[in-house]
Amino acid sequence: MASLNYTRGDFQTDQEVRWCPGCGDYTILASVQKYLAGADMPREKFVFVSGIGCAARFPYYVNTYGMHSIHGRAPAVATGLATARPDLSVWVVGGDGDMMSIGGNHLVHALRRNVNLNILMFNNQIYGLTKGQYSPTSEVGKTTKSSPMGSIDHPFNPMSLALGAEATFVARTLDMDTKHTTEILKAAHEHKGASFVEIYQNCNVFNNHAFIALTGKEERDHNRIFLEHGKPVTFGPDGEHAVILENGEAKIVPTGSVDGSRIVVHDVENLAQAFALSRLSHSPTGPTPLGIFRDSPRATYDEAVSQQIAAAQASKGPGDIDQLIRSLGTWTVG
Amino acid sequence: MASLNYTRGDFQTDQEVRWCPGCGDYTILASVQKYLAGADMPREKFVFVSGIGCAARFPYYVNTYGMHSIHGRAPAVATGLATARPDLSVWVVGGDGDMMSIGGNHLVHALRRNVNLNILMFNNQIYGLTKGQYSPTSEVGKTTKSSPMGSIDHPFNPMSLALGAEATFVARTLDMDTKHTTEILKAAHEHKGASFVEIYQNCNVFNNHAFIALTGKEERDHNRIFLEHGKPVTFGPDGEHAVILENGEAKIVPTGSVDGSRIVVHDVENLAQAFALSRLSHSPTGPTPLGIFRDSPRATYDEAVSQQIAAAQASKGPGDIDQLIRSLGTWTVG
Amino acid sequence: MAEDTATIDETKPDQRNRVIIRFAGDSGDGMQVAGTRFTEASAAFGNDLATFPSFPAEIRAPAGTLPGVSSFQVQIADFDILTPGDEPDVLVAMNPAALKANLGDLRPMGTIVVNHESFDERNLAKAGYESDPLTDGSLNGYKVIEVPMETLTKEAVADTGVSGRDVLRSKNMFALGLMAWLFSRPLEPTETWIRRKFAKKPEVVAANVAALKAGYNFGFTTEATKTSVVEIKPAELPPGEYTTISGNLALAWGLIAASQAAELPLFYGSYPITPASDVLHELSRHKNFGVRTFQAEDEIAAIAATIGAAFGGHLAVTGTSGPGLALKSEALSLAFMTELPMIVINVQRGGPSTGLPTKPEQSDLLFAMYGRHGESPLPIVAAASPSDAYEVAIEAARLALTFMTPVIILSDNNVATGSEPWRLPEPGSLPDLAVQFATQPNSPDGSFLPYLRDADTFARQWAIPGTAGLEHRIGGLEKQEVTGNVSYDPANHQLMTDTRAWKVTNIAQHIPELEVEDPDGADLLVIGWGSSYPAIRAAVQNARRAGHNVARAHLRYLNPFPRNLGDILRSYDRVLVPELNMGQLQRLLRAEYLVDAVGMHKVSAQPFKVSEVEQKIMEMA
Amino acid sequence: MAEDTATIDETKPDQRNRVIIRFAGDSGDGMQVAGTRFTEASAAFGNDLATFPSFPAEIRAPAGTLPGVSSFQVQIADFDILTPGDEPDVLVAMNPAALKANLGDLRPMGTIVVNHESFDERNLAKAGYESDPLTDGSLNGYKVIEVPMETLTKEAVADTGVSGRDVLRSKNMFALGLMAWLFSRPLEPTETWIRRKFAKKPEVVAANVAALKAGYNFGFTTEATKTSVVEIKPAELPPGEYTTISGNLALAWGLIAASQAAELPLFYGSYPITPASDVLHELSRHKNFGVRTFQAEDEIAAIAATIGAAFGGHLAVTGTSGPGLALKSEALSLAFMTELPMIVINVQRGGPSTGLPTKPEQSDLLFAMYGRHGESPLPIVAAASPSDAYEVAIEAARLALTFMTPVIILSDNNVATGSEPWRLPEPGSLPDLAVQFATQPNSPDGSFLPYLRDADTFARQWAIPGTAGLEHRIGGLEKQEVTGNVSYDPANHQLMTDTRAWKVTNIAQHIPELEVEDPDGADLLVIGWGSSYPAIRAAVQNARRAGHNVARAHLRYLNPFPRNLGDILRSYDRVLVPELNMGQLQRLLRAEYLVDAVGMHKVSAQPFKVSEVEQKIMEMA
Ligand SMILES: Cc1ncc(C[n+]2csc(CCOP(=O)(O)OP(=O)(O)O)c2C)c(N)n1
Ligand SMILES: Cc1ncc(C[n+]2csc(CCOP(=O)(O)OP(=O)(O)O)c2C)c(N)n1
Ligand code: SF4
Ligand code: SF4
Ligand SMILES: [Mg+2]
Ligand SMILES: [Mg+2]
Repeated sequence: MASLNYTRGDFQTDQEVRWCPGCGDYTILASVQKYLAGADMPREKFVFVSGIGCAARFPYYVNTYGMHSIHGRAPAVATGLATARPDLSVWVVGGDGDMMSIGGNHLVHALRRNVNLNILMFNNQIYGLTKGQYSPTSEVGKTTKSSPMGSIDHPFNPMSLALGAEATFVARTLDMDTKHTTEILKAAHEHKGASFVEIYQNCNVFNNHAFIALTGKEERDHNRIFLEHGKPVTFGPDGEHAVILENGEAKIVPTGSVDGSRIVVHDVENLAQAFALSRLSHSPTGPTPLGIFRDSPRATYDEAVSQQIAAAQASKGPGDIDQLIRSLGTWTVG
Repeated sequence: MASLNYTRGDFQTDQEVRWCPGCGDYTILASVQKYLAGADMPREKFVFVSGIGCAARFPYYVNTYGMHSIHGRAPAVATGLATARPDLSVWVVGGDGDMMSIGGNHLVHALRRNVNLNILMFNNQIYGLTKGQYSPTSEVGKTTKSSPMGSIDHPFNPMSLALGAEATFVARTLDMDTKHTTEILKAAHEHKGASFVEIYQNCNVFNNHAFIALTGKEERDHNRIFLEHGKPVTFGPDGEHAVILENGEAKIVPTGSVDGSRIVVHDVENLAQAFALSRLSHSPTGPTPLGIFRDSPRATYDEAVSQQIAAAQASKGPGDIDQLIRSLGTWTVG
Repeated sequence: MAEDTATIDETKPDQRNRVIIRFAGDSGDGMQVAGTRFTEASAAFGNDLATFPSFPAEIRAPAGTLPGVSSFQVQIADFDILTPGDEPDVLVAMNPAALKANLGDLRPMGTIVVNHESFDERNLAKAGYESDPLTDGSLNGYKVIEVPMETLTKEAVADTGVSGRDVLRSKNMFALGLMAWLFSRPLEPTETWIRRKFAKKPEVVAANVAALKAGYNFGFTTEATKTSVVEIKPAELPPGEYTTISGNLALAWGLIAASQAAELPLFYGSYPITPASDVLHELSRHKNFGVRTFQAEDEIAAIAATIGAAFGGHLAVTGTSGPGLALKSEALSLAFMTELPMIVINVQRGGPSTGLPTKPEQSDLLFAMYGRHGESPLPIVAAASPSDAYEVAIEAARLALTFMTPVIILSDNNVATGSEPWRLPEPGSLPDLAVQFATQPNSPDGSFLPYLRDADTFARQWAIPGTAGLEHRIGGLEKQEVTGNVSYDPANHQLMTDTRAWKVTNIAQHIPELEVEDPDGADLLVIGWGSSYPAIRAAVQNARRAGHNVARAHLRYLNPFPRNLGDILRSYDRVLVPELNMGQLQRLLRAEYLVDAVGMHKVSAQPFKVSEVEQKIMEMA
Repeated sequence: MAEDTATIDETKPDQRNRVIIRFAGDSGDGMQVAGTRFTEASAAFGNDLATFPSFPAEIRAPAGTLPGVSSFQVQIADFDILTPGDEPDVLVAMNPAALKANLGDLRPMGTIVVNHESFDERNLAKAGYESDPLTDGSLNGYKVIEVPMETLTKEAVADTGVSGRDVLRSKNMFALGLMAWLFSRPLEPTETWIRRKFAKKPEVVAANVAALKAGYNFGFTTEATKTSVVEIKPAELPPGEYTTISGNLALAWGLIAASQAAELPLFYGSYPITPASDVLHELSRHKNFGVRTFQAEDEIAAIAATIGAAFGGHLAVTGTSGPGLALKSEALSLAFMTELPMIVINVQRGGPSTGLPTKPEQSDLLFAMYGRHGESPLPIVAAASPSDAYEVAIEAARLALTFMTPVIILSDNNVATGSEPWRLPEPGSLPDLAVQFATQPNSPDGSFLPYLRDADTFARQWAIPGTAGLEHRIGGLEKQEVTGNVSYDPANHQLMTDTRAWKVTNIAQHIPELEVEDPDGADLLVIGWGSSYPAIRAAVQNARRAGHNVARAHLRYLNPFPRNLGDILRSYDRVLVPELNMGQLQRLLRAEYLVDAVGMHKVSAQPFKVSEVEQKIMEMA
């Protein structure tokens, strides 16, 4: 496809990548660089904006334009950039603390406004850079430096929160599954408007094996529920588990135990159903949906801004400063 | 009931109430004062914390303890107070801008932590105090001082957002309907944990008639969908409209047109269904659910804090500073 | 009146504060009563007054028509006056006819308090309006306060027992109450009068008092402010084409002008806050200039988005008031570190905390100077008057774009809501602020070095996303000189800190020297900044007339200071620094130049009175 | 070493920076190599060194056992040394046996870098540990950096082609890399060595280099810091009971002590940030003292919650570093306005923006002074050394509770992560900070007046929710004196502004006068604040030994200044102010007292070296 034949190398920088060996961030970086190389878009059109955290070091390693901004503010910085420059492809990268703790408000506002951004949240369910405190996605009871007796904060379910904010594109993937990650990156990039992608990312130093249920050889096939538009939601090595709705709630049942017609057929345009599916898991310790929960079109913020400008210019003309400053009426002396 | 026989007057202050005549805030103030008088709780136990805005002037008019804090931070101030003083009944009051714009993050975090607060959001879908700019709940296309060509911000649906944040108590009521307001206040107060109550409030100066569909003599009976736990969701003067679920989505149908068993039976413990119901309306211009969407128990933050302290004291004893500073081992000179 | 300093005629230094108000409505609207009551309340306040009532010629002019309009004008001043004045500063218009009949007299930029509920088709027609003046833009030249007086009055008197025609009778009291808020008149005298007058009818008393208070509270609740206007006789102005402008408008227009001069689209990220909101409102009306306004979720998002837009190559601006500037502090430090050009506007109000949102104060100067963690000096310019705000906006843009740095503009309530005649720049006289984005690699090896600096300005190059071959990353961690890579090298941190500081210090070489007005070799220098300008200037002139030798200077640049400031200060025996704070510029001057600058401090929700400054000068001269 | 100022022996002013490091592991772990390489790299760095290798006695001691432990100790200094030193400051322990065998020698508060993956049952047993020292609290007295060295090394060398036993062989290079980060050693010498040594085996070269860099990057990525320790010979300390304490621990304990002294529960609202996080970590471990720690969603929520807790009657504290203080600015202004007692801790780091998170700097002083909109002066105290932080915390609490005001504590990276011997206060010697909550109405008419003030301290009363009859409302709008009702009255705003300022100024009457150390009547005064204390003190002593007369003073109180400071400054011809910023205290002194204080400025990610301060003193003495 790519008429611009980039290789991954074109998207690598001369900066030494400084994550811990084995950190899930490496895998994600590779997936993103590979995707960009094949995205058939001039490199200079890409901008990566991040906050602060291990994940947020990301822009230094991607040879595009980038800003390593401040903790939590990346979605807001990116909103300004995307609004000013609708011609760019603006990506936001940050950790679960960066985006859901200090940056939670900017995130939900960027989602509701549907600014044309691709937001990647590397969720390792921990504060990595500050050496291991619990985060807004850490499970209750987690003992960390700041919660020696166990965390008492009920965590967010990022999918539920994003859907509650009416994000138009909501998806989840896994660092290890580079193929799936790439599919999701592609869909997110192609979606016009705010795309929110949660990427489960293993922090092998401060929260190792957090996602073992989805990555472990034995466990993974039993726990990965892949959501595919138009397909019935079943999973398990032999599709032996199925998801049905009961009073609007998603339930897992043995596939055989119910009439096939009762099995949920995934519909990325159905917000309520997507929300129900997001409730199937909380912390990813059991069966967990992966894939695109929602992908539904809505006017984007940056487009609307440009349209109003165009409309104003069409009706009033380009604007003349000398006229403007005289618009309140003038009088002459001498 | 009330063994403490307060009257509304006991909860009024000597400060002149300074909202615009006819402002919905007056009605809400009255409802709250009346409820408090009958709540059978010593007046000094109540604390009202607010941010900034017309709504946020509330504490000055309620003769309890109160703090008129700063814009958007009331839920955080209240979190600290409730955590330090679980013996108090802490109420948070603010407008849609105060709580969903600048204060959005503190709100969702207070909700997920389930801090024992009663949060009242007066939603007039406008910035009143600053004289009429659109707010995060204003409808798209609204022309205001800051959106002369119409707002392009897709608004939040406060119920959906709160449910997405897994609030344990989520309800909506209407300034004019004092009876309903009082019921909701009571339920919110009785709920242990964070109670989020959206109160549609008419700003007759900058956004008059925003809720006419729910208050107008002709319209209201056709548009108010009262949610009651355990009851089928029907509405209309003669209950001629009913709500059913189709692939998890709530739909309004003629009551007669469907088998009664298909009509949604409201269940305040069913999060997914509550979310589906929250999607029935966006801006309250048509049929709109009112009442308690969700009321489901979960450990509260302040309790958990106290429990850990109790546990620590039980296991380690009350704590002795002289021992603590020697706990790393000491050595003696001379 | 005290709030009205701007109404000092600088060309007649002996003149004092004055304002002219006209109540106009249908003959049935009780405007004569409202006017008289306002007059009485002011008299009780110790003002000098002159009034001018005017009634419909015909005894029974049809309601709502021009002939039916009745009005009452009063001029109030803190000095002897003889006439009710010519052009009202404030017009209360109860219906379309009242507006139409009186608008012609209202001074440019004057304030109109209008009962917009009366502007229905019928009344508009009766008044002979083809289109609704409230919406067709024909009132752009004025500050309009729209009030639904009928609804609010009805609601206010609802429980007082009055009914029928009596209900709306109290409308005039509502209007009176609102004026009392705007001009800080006491309500008591009027209340007493009402009680006496309607002693027989308790419900009427209740209704009128309720309406009166409702009007006052409406002003309070909605943080209502009026524009105050500087009166200058044409004869005393230099020849030229003039308009009358308020500070917030001038600021907005100056930004648009700057974006035209720089040939960059304008991005304005802001969150509403009194008294800065009008800049957002005004800019949002001019999308045809390519202006993008972003109403953010809070002030942090506003400045963050502005940083994003600056990175994207726009003339990026964020505006707020004190509490908002506090929230921007951390992100402003990032903007400083990334050395992107942008403008941060702080329209100061009474602090601390929520403070006195509608009152003037200059108490954010030290905050602007030092309100960031770490060593992060920024250029600061301040507007001296409404029209000056236009120039200041353009100059701030010049500094930001030339030196690749955020620049802080300090305005305040007086400048923002005050108005004055403005001699318009010649058409086509915009300065050339055109910028050169980087288009080529700037290193031998063909790579782009984001922190390679211009030898003269120390500015780094502005390479915007979308430019092939110049891909680079910036951020908040300390970075290596030239390459901009993250660097923990000790020596580099010192070097970068010195360079960033030097870049700002060096701006002193690129701004005009300070001019001192010292006609007759004085020993005393009075120096000020921002909106205390008119009061200081008038006071100095008065002092000179009184035979004292006084020098005067005004600082537009607060950081860096003009390069000759030290010499100037040292050349005077005494230096007086009047400011609406507890001595902030004073501290800066003392620390920088070790001169024993004497402060004149005031934070009492009011601008300086000419007389108080004058008196202080007398003491020191 | 430069990072290690704290290792100045103040009692032997001629002594300089030094540190002792011991690498310990199984004989198979390559500790000798790691040690030698570190030594070489340091030599290349121009340090003086002395080393002490120690091998297992038995040739074939079983792996993982105590006899099998091999270690290499090196002392590095920037002055001549003769011995490898006694107690290591840092111990690298590759397995339980290595830890057990060497822990005894490690100095109190020393740093342990441990490969925690080797702490499985088998190895613990072999080493003769009953319980896991990493979890049973027996290492509380040390700064432990747990590193999964095996996983990380495996991962690091994954693509280098090495396999089998060779994989983990590179572990020692990982350890070496991490030490290189902690002590800012260059990696190059080691890399060169590796390439030469394994020239024949490219994959081994690749593996070792990869591991080396991985170790270095691990330090970088996780913002790893070590504790630096002040060595003081027992003989030179005043008699008493001692422990060795780091600044963050001392701060945490001081807060607990203060809450005990005040008989108030402690509330700590914070959001993690380097280098302040350890205060949160430590406090969260002491819930049995009734301590409530709240890890907020951000710094704004942290201080907001702290304000709520203060309103509720707790000893409320919030702690952060520069960027976090910036975010707290607006809320701190509310705390100031509501006049609630609380403590705000700022553990300063290298700024601006994200800056240099792990490096020391004193560049937030002016920010602490002026970092709020409006006129909002706050008391500021600073910690001079790790143990001083304990006292400072208690003193800050005293001021907050006595004067009903927020108080800012300035600490910094040096104080926070440095350690020193601390002479423990006598058991039961806590001061009495007990507070009296209001319990009764304080007005004749039986109402409660929240802003009625104490005549001596100007403090208002603290009436906490739950107290019947004292219901009241506070907030951020300006309020009427005494009643606390919202007030727009001009005179009242001036009065309240003056009162709030005066309340802080007046604290000078309630703190000790400044003491000057001036043995022999000097003309030159060297004055400092915060963590530059040890360097200044040592430098002054050196200068005196060199025969110069130099006076020295240290400011714990930055606002208000001690009441005698002006007289002191004026009594010296020359005043030198060394600080790790570009002259912030210097500016305050100049503005306040008009003395020509000379600054000595440094922001290069390092504390002062005694020698540089000494030299500057020589120049001026
Ligand atoms: C204003 C501010 N507050 C706090 C910090 C400290 N800090 C840096 S990153 C971070 C959170 C890191 O967690 P996350 O966002 O999940 O990223 P990760 O390191 O896990 O990838 C914190 C608290 C900061 N840099 N700035
Ligand atoms: C930090 C800060 N930013 C902005 C403001 C200005 N401001 C005060 S209230 C408000 C919003 C009011 O709207 P809402 O919260 O909906 O309350 P309402 O007046 O409608 O009841 C704004 C923007 C402020 N006081 N402080
Ligand atoms: S700390 Fe965790 S998240 Fe950060 S780089 Fe290391 S492994 Fe990755
Ligand atoms: S502006 Fe609107 S919300 Fe505010 S007091 Fe008036 S009517 Fe109520
Ligand atoms: Mg994380
Ligand atoms: Mg509102």
